[in-house]
Amino acid sequence: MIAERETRVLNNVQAINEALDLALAKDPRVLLFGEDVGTMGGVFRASDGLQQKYGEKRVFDTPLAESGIVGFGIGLAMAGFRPVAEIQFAGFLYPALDQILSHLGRMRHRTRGRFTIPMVIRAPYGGGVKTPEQHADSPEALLCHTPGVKVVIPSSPERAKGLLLAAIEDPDPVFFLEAIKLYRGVKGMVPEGYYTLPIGQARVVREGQAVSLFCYGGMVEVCQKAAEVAAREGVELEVVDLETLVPLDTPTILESVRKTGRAVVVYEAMRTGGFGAEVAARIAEEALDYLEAPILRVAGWDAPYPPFSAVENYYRPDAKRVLEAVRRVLAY
Amino acid sequence: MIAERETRVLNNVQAINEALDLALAKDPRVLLFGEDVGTMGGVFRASDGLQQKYGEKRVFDTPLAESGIVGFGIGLAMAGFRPVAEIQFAGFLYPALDQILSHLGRMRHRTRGRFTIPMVIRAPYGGGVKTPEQHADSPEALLCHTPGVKVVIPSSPERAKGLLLAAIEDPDPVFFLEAIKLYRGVKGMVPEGYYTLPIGQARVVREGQAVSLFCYGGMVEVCQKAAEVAAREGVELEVVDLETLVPLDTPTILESVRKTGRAVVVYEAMRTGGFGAEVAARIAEEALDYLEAPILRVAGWDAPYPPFSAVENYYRPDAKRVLEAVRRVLAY
Amino acid sequence: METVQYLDDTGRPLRELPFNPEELRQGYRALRRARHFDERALVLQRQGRLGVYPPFRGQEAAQVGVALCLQANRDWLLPSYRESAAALTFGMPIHKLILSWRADPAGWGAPPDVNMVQFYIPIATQIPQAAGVAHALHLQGQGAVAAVFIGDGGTSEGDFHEGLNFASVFNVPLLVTVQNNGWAISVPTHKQMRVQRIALKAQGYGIPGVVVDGNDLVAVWSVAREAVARARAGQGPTLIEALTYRVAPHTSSDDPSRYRTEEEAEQWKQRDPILRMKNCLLHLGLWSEEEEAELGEALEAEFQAELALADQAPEPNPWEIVEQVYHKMQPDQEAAWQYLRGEKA
Amino acid sequence: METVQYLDDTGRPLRELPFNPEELRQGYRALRRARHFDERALVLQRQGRLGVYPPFRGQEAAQVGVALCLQANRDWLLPSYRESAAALTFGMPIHKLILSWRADPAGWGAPPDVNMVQFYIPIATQIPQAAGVAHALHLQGQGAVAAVFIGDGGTSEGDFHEGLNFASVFNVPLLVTVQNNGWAISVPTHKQMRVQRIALKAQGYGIPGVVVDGNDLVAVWSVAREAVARARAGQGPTLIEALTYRVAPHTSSDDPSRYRTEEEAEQWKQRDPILRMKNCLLHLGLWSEEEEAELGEALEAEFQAELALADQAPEPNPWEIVEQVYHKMQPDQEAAWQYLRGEKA
Ligand SMILES: Cc1ncc(C[n+]2csc(CCOP(=O)(O)OP(=O)(O)O)c2C)c(N)n1
Ligand SMILES: Cc1ncc(C[n+]2csc(CCOP(=O)(O)OP(=O)(O)O)c2C)c(N)n1
Ligand SMILES: [Mg+2]
Ligand SMILES: [Mg+2]
Repeated sequence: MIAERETRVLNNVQAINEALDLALAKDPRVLLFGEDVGTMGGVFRASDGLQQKYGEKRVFDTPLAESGIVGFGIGLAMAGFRPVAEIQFAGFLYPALDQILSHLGRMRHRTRGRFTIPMVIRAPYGGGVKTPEQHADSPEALLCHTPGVKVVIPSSPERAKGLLLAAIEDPDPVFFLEAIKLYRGVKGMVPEGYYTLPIGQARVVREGQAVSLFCYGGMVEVCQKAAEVAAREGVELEVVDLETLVPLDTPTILESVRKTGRAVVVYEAMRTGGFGAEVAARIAEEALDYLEAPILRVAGWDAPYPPFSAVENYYRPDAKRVLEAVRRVLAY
Repeated sequence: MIAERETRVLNNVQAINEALDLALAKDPRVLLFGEDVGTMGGVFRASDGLQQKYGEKRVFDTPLAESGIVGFGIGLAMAGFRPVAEIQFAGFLYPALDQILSHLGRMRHRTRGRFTIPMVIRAPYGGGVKTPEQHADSPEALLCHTPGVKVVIPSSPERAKGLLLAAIEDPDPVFFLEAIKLYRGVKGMVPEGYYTLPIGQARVVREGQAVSLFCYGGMVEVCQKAAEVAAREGVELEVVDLETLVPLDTPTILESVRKTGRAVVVYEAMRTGGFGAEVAARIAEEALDYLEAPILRVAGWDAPYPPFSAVENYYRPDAKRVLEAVRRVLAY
Repeated sequence: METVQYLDDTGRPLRELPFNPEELRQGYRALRRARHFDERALVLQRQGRLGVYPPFRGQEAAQVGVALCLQANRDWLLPSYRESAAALTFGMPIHKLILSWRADPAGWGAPPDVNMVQFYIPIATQIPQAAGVAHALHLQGQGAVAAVFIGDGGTSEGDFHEGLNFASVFNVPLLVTVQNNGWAISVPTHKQMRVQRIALKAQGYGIPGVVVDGNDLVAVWSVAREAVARARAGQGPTLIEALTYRVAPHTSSDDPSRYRTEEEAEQWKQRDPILRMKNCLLHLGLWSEEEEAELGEALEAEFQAELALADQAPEPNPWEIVEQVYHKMQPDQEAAWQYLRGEKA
Repeated sequence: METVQYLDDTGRPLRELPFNPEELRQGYRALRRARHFDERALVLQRQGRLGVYPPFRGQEAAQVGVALCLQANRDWLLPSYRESAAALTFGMPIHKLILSWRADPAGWGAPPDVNMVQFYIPIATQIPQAAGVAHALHLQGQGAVAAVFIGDGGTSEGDFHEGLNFASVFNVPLLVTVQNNGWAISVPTHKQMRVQRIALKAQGYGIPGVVVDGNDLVAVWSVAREAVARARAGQGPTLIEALTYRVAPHTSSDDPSRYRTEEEAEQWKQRDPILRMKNCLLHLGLWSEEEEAELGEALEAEFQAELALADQAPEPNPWEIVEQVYHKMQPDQEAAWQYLRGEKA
């Protein structure tokens, strides 16, 4: 069905803006808010033009307070709205973690379904564009260790649009993390009109027999680049875009490992305790017999993301480091 | 040296109280504070009698604000003190996560060592004693994914005392999580006087050839119990108390796996994204060839810790569930 | 700041009361009902038939006075653990409250016609949420209001500040009642804040702040009624500081002798809100000891009937642990559910 | 609330100035030095020789006035990203500032005799930390004070509240200066808070709150001097609201035309703090255009010398990423370090 639609080339910000626009048009319960979301249309312009179009009641600026933003959204959601909040950078989710860990994902459970939180929290995350301190953080692992929330990280404009619309329709709280590097760095054909894509499914974005690369968000293009280089040498890498981290599509991961026998997990957050550890642990738990080599992780180092652009590319995994891991598992 | 000292039987709270007392006596820079820490001596009595002994300047109550407590401590530490803060329950660390993630572990890095945070944050954690909502949370994975902090979780009075004194001496921020279940539930011989135990070392607390159980804090007694039951059936389990989660003592973990060929990781936090995933990932990365069975995890379910006592024992791993996993890896 | 008061310490009216006789009698009955619940709950707790229980003895007027102004199926209540009296008066069935403090999930969801969010355990998180609920009510345009409670200690948390700021910026229909009961567990108010009156903080948000004698039902009720009327009329939030005292321990696990004197509690017992209201009614000739006895019996009968209901609730099943985590069970919960049903090896 | 002012909008003294001529000249030079830095920094930024840079044009007096009251090797400064002028005046060498905004780690650590914590990027976290630093200074008993800055937007964060509460409860020697520049990126102050004056918030903490014309160096300086004296004397914290305006964009990446009018900025340019102070000196006969020219040259010479120093700093090495994470490298950092040194396969 989506395949039949007209498509246009959009970048990720445009695709997200379009999804927000369509959601506001479709459902009067949808409200958009956050710091600089209204008049300015967001620091990355994700909500550009939407306040003008839908008015200040539906699209509005909030005070500079992330816990307030999330708590306010929880209240709006409990009382019948469909809040879509923007946190300006994922590294600024931290002041809101109490609301997130204590209530966002627990409200349904602690009220036995009497109150639910159909809320979406969008936040740009990750590095690669020389941002200041804390502006390149990748805190997805913290969110994934929170009961009752979903975590979605798209890697292309088409996916971003459909997944964001699905997230807004979802009856549970969804984190929607958007790789800053891909905002304008990636363009793609995007179907027109309203469509949703399923949350909870991983995608094989490139098939291969040699090694499975598991990745998401900003690391998908890095892995695809690595796969292209490897292909030139005759090595076919399989690239699996996890897309939804929670609930994780374990079957697709296992299927890929069963086929290739080799797994490399790639993420840009700091290595220890990163979400890639969960992926590795699931493979080690359920596909051990198929493994022909250790499960390697290529990740950020156990250090703050370096705000000095000169060396950020040594922190953030790139195709070179992915290929080193690939060589190691192949040589094993 | 410690072996030569007089010992007495203490429970964990008493051991911790003794460590705090000794630290206050030894180093005038040590300050103790938190909610109800002063007059009342803490809700678990960990600082009982210390305000009377050292005065209100050294041991004091703070306003009810965890971000304030941690931020205040960071300031005290930067300016030359050795703050030891208590957060009343680990589930109430959440409001402080911004201070923790943004600064506690990053200050040394972001000032190139000009300012450092020799601070200890103590918090009771975990379940097993029928506490209200959020009072049984185990958020260690969040802390372990924070650059620049150390995370220590003792499992016996002797270890608690020596590790807490080491934490207070440590030039970097240390989280010291104390299993509520063990506060009065476990007693042991504790050497008198001042001694420290090394941070960063795992301990084999029971040797065995069949399966390695990796655990920490409140799960150590659960694993030891499982090992006793298994021993009666002639199966010798090795129990490794990780004790320090960050920096993790990977060599001891790998050595154990190389010996037994089988690993079960046990933790009471929710399974997805728990610290056990990191342990499993490291084994899958560095000891694959020695594995004779999948690495299993026995953990809390992906749901909030149930505050209704009637079923908490179905959430929190017990010897029965550990033994089920042991049987699975042995039958593999 | 002036403290709003209608009754003197013995209960004698200081001036004309802004409620009619039937209202005053209704208010007293609500107070007595709350006290009755608290007393019975403590007994249940001692019998091991309740979990940790946070009593509210001494604070009945502060809670009941606000709840009397609300309609359960229209307005919203976001209480902290201390507000069983507000919950009860608002319309939460007693058996639900018992189950709730039994930590039985059957007690967690308010009935469909009672807009009460389950008691908040982490301190202050309810304030921004209440601002959000109130903003929703405002957008829905039905003149409904939200009411939220917090303690003196709770005002120190960042969420108190952020919530009040959101509430004031969006001018939402919200009552924020701070029960200043002098203590946050063992920490006295003067170590919690330097300011003498919490209501002064309202000035930092550009909203009205009122100090009220929290042990004077008439005073709390009338202040709350005005605030609710203002809120319904679109005039925004109000901060109410109710000066009161927690006569009982912090919770059933607490030992107040570790931090405060018996005399202090004794002094406050003299200002008991129920005694004061009863004396007020007696003074006005609106109440008799016969009615008192009848009321006592009726409350006991009600409580026992509700207790029986609560006791009938089945024990929670282990697999409920992973239910209601998502609207539809996801694979990881499903696997756990299967295990907990004993269907997995 | 009254706004403390010493100079009228053109710079003419409204009353007797509480500083002697040499002080006034020193103050002006500090202002000019700050402006010079800001202008040069923006040029460097446009040349690609600086990272994202947050200019402070228009806010010099609000920062310099406070910093002039502090001693770098005794007192402490905890600035947000906006406070390069305060940092400079406090004693941070220009080359360090350049390196810092170049996001070069060589710029991050203040010299041993300058107690400045690296610019804070997350909003408001510095406030509780400053309370802690100030409490430490108090305990150390040397009469030192801490000074912390925040913006109007920053006051909405919970940490602002928690920090002020701690500061007031522990009565610490702290100056909290809020630079109310009318905007938090694109959000105007009236959407940020309902209250007209941020200094009113001080009443909620029981501490003095002062509103000052933030473009009037004499006013800021004198208010800060009093607050510092109070703090040194053990009389606790002060909240200073400096009314000012960010004439420049939020940062070098911002486009203010998306949210505000050119006229607004133009009006504020008329009240330029440097112009006002210069006019004040000229009016008092304490300054000449010759001195002005000399000062300009001296500042440029200083800047160029410092820039040369900054440019000499070696490029950061990749392995520095994992250095200074712990006092001693731990195994995971060690492994990364080895890899980054290229010594690992
Ligand atoms: C975020 C958080 N921190 C700490 C606690 C532990 N705690 C529970 S009640 C309490 C004191 C609350 O005092 P106050 O707000 O005055 O309310 P009161 O109990 O007096 O009604 C504390 C510290 C908590 N529940 N949540
Ligand atoms: C916790 C946090 N949230 C959001 C941001 C993004 N941000 C940077 S500056 C800014 C506006 C700050 O406004 P204000 O406090 O008035 O200071 P000003 O920039 O005007 O000096 C925002 C929202 C941040 N740095 N930290
Ligand atoms: Mg209280
Ligand atoms: Mg501003």
